[in-house]
Amino acid sequence: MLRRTLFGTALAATLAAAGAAQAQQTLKIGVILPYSGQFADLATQLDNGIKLYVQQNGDTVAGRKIEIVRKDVGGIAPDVAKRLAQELVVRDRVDVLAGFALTPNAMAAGDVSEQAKKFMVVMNAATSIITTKSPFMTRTSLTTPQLNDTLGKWVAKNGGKRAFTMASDYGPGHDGEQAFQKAFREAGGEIVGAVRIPVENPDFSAFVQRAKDSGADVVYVWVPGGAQPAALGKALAERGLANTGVKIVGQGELTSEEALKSMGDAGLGIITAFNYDYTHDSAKNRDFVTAYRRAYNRNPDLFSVGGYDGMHVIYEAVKKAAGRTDGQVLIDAVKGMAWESPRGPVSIDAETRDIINTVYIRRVERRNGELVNAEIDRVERVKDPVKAAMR
Amino acid sequence: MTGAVVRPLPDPHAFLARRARWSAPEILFWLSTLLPFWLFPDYLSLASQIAVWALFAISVDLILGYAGIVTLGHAVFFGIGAYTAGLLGKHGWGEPLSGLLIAATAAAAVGFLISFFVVRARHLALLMITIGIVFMAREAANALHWITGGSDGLQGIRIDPVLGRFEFDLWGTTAYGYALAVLFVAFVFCRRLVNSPFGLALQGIRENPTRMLAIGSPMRWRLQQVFTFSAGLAGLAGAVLAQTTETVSLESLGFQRSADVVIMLILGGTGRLYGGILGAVIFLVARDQLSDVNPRYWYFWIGMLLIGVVLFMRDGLLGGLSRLWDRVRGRGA
Amino acid sequence: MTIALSTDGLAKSFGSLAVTRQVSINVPQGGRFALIGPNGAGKTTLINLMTGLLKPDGGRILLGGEDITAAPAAARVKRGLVRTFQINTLFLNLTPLEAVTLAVCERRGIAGHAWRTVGAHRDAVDEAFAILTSLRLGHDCLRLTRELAYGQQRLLEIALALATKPRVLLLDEPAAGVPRDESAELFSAIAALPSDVTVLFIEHDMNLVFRFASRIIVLVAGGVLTEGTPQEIGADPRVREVYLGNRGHLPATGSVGGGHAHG
Amino acid sequence: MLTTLAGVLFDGFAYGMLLFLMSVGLSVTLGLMNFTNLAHGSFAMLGGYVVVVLTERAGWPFLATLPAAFLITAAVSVVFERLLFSRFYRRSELDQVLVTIGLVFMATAAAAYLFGTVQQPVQVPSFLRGAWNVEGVSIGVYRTFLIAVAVVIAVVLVVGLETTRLGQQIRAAVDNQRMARGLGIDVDKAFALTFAVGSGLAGLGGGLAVEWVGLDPAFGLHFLVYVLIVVSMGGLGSIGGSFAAAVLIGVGDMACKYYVPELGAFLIYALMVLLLFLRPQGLFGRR
Repeated sequence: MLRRTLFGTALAATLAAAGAAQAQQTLKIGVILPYSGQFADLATQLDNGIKLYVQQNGDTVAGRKIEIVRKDVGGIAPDVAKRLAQELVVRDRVDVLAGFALTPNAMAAGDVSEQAKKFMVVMNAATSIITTKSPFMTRTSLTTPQLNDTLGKWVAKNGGKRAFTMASDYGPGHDGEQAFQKAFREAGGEIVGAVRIPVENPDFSAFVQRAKDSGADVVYVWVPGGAQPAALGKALAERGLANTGVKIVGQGELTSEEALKSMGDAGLGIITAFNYDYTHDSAKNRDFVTAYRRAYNRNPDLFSVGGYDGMHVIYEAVKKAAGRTDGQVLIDAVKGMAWESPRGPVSIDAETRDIINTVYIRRVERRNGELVNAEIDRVERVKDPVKAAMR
Repeated sequence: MTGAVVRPLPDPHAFLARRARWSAPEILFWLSTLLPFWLFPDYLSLASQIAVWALFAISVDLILGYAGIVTLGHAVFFGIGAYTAGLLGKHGWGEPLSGLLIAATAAAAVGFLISFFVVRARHLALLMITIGIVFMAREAANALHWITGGSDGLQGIRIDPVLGRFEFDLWGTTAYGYALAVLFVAFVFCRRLVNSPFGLALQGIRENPTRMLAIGSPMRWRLQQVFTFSAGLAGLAGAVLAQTTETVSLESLGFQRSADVVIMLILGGTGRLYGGILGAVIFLVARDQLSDVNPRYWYFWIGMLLIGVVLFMRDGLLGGLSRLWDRVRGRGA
Repeated sequence: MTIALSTDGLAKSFGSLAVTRQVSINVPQGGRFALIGPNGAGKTTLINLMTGLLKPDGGRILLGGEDITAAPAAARVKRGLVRTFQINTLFLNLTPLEAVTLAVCERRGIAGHAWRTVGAHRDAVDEAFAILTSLRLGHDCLRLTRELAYGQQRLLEIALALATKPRVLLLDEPAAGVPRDESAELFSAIAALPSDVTVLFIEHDMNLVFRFASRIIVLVAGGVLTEGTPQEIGADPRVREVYLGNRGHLPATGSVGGGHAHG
Repeated sequence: MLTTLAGVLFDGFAYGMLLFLMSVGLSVTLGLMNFTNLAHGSFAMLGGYVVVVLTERAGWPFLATLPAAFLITAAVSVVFERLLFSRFYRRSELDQVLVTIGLVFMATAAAAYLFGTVQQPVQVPSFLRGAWNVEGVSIGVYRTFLIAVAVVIAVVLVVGLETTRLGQQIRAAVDNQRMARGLGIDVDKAFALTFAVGSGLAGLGGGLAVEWVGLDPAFGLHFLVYVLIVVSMGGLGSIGGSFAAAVLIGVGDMACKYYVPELGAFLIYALMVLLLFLRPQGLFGRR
């Protein structure tokens, strides 16, 4: 461990020297995202957020011209992610590592950030512990427990007594399920049943039937975005679960724009916790959505905001550091930073370097003929509960 | 056969010795693998992963190219090797070389068990059994997430410096040296194997199983032996990747990895050991370059390359090259 | 005289079609037996049954008095029951030297050795080369099998069989498709085998059959019609009728005439 | 308890029918023509995009887009068959696998380029939505519709192959190419037609699947594995076999999820490996 640290210091010194030679020239940002493969759409939206920010705020900050180097990691592939991060550092000599849609990739690249003392901005990956991998890392998206812990408390407080949970059987699903169950129990609720769903699951009828048979008054769902929310919605509609007065609750991806389109009226009444929706009512967000639509002909989502805010953090940190780019300076500049995001007021926790933001509780309603997530409640300044409990 | 000229009989020993001898291009090739240290010091991480994939491709070549067993499930053994090495590193056994051996042994042991299922089947059933096994392995690894870390990947792997001296660094210098050394040693073993009577028997099975029965060969046993050895090699490759990157994910035993390695092997050419190495170089360099040009649609060009090679070069790029070489030499003579 | 190979009531059907009916034959050690019969008589099926490529529905197969009915194909080869194929069954992308060396190695039980090179097993290579030379394949044994002339490939079939040191050799039309002058040569090579090797061969060329066989078994519609010396068979009117039809006459032993009964 | 079982059986059967529609074409081309076409799932994806584009952008009614999905996919597949695949009929299985996998890569990238990586929603007419409640068992309308389509297709295929002149020609061409040519049958045409019908069915299946399982560029690869499981378990070239295997997988999958969800997809793969180990030719295979 000692050797590792010594080595890291020597390395960082070399790189800093190399960086200094380049100072006043470009600010290189290496972005690692799954541009191809099954997570490609997520990467597209996130990258759009990055591009829009640069477009709106100019490509020069603190006298340095921004240059973005994009690398495709192709999916969940920490070995590739780590290699790309290494290459970005040693070959492309980037000043900042950014992007990171998926937890394993972010964790692997975290090693590089720590070793090379590089500022790293996680713009999506949502597992709590990621930010503990490197002291030079911050996050501008959210953590899964942040949303689900809040949701569990809220549901218990608002009349839910007996909950059935169903979650995708992999890391993020487990995180969400556990956070919800813990919070729900602590707030006085009872978990009457739980089921874990295979990750690649095209049909939900059997699980919805189980939930229905369990006699719960709340059904909590955690599924990844993509094809699954729509498929789930259809199963819910066919089983007529909503008609029986059971509340369906979950994390925001469940009722994303695309999911609502293909769910149709089956989605009505679903309650979700999330940190952003394009319908959020604020001047900042209206401008953001308008600009985003003009540029990319679709609505932004949480990934877009993660990328957009991630760039904001980089710009502001570099400004504050007056163009210096070594990891310690930039991470210090970020600690405690607060700003107005399209999602509302957000800040970076000075201790954990993780995001603090508002969690909105939304219900699917029909407005002007369209299904939208209408905000019905909000919890402000939510920190990641896992790291809060660690201390 | 007029009998007027008495042709001298050829010397079989000289012929076989020539076959087994290291040729000048081979020696040159292996010397050239050292060039990246000086020519492309910025690309050593990539080079180390190419060496890992090359080793993996060679393991597949032994069973596909030499013994004729088509598999789309070999990542199972790659993954077992990777997880074994990773788990050792995570739980305090950071010494890399012994970790490699343990990982390869574990993969070979599982390979031996699975060989009973594989050597009986042929055609579509064989393909589907190998695919089925790789999906089962992935499901199992996800279900055992308290051991494997599930979809978050195995975290907290710490590997000691190689031989107590060479630490794995950011530039990938140690990683490449290490991966290259393992590749070379494994290659020497494989090279001896394919030039041995056992290697001849494997080619016999590929060429004509009926004839192998007629000369009394215990074919299934031979196939099981080579499958086990190949599984061990794949495990070795997985272990090197886990050690040099200090990370393992579920995808290391996924279907995609199984398919990619076969594609590399086909691109390079089967049944020649070097085909796997060439294929790994082409695939990964092409991927690196294409995805830099366009991170989103590079798979299109990989697909096109694959179709082109299968369509026009039936024995891969190496086969095409060697035919070209023969023609040039034939004209010269 | 010891019996090298015998079958007892051997039977095999494919669906409703009985291709082998109660075949009982005895071949003494050192015998040179011919198996003849019209196309579709079940000659190749009989060889497939005896060598274990097919499983019989009934009956027994004995090799040197031991029951091998249930033994796997490779085990029968190990005990000295070896065959050649009517249709070339060779390793097209290996050289004859490699192919025969492989067969020698399998027999010697060293084909599982994976560390020393083939060339390092000098004895095996020498033995393989000697077999190839004895069948006049020595000059071409370093070319790929696929490049050999057809007649040479037929010889290689025999070379591969010899490399296993057979006690009983079953030859399925060894000269099929070989020009007449070469086929006699080929049979001379067979005739030159050690006298303790038992040979059972299928052949359509009656010249060759009558020249090289000590006894002839006639198979018709899956069953044994008759068995006897060449003279007896040549004089048997039933054989004449079912096998040769009324097209020709059976040649006297070793004389000209006859020819391919079927094209 | 019984109503639960009935519900699981119905949903499993419907899911099986979806798999049957997507895989029967591959069973036909693989079994009759001996061509291992891994791009079959990509043809299903094409059918899906036809349905989405025609309903969402051109405003066609959903039911009218289904024949279009069949025809357009069939037409596109014939182009590939004539230009590319026909060169591989005599090549090894591995070559076939690789060339079609190459095509899958290209199709995936092309779909991402043309339609974006986003999930494509499709709106089915209201009379196909919702569910009936029969004795406490929820019977999805769309699922019933799927079952009906699949059963009709199965009957048409069996009758078509057994009784029509074209069906006889195809079977003759497959059994003995040379003899079929001698009888004046255009073998190339018969193969092209078979391939078109097989792929067209995949397109139809893909079009019908969007409503249930969604559509994105990864669709082709995602369903390929399920399709291959159905085909290999059913036995090559056996329409009845594909039907039976699809029902088995559909019901088995659904029942596993309901009763033993912790085992996930593991059981399906284990079932397949075991079956193919014991019966490599599949349930109803001839070889």
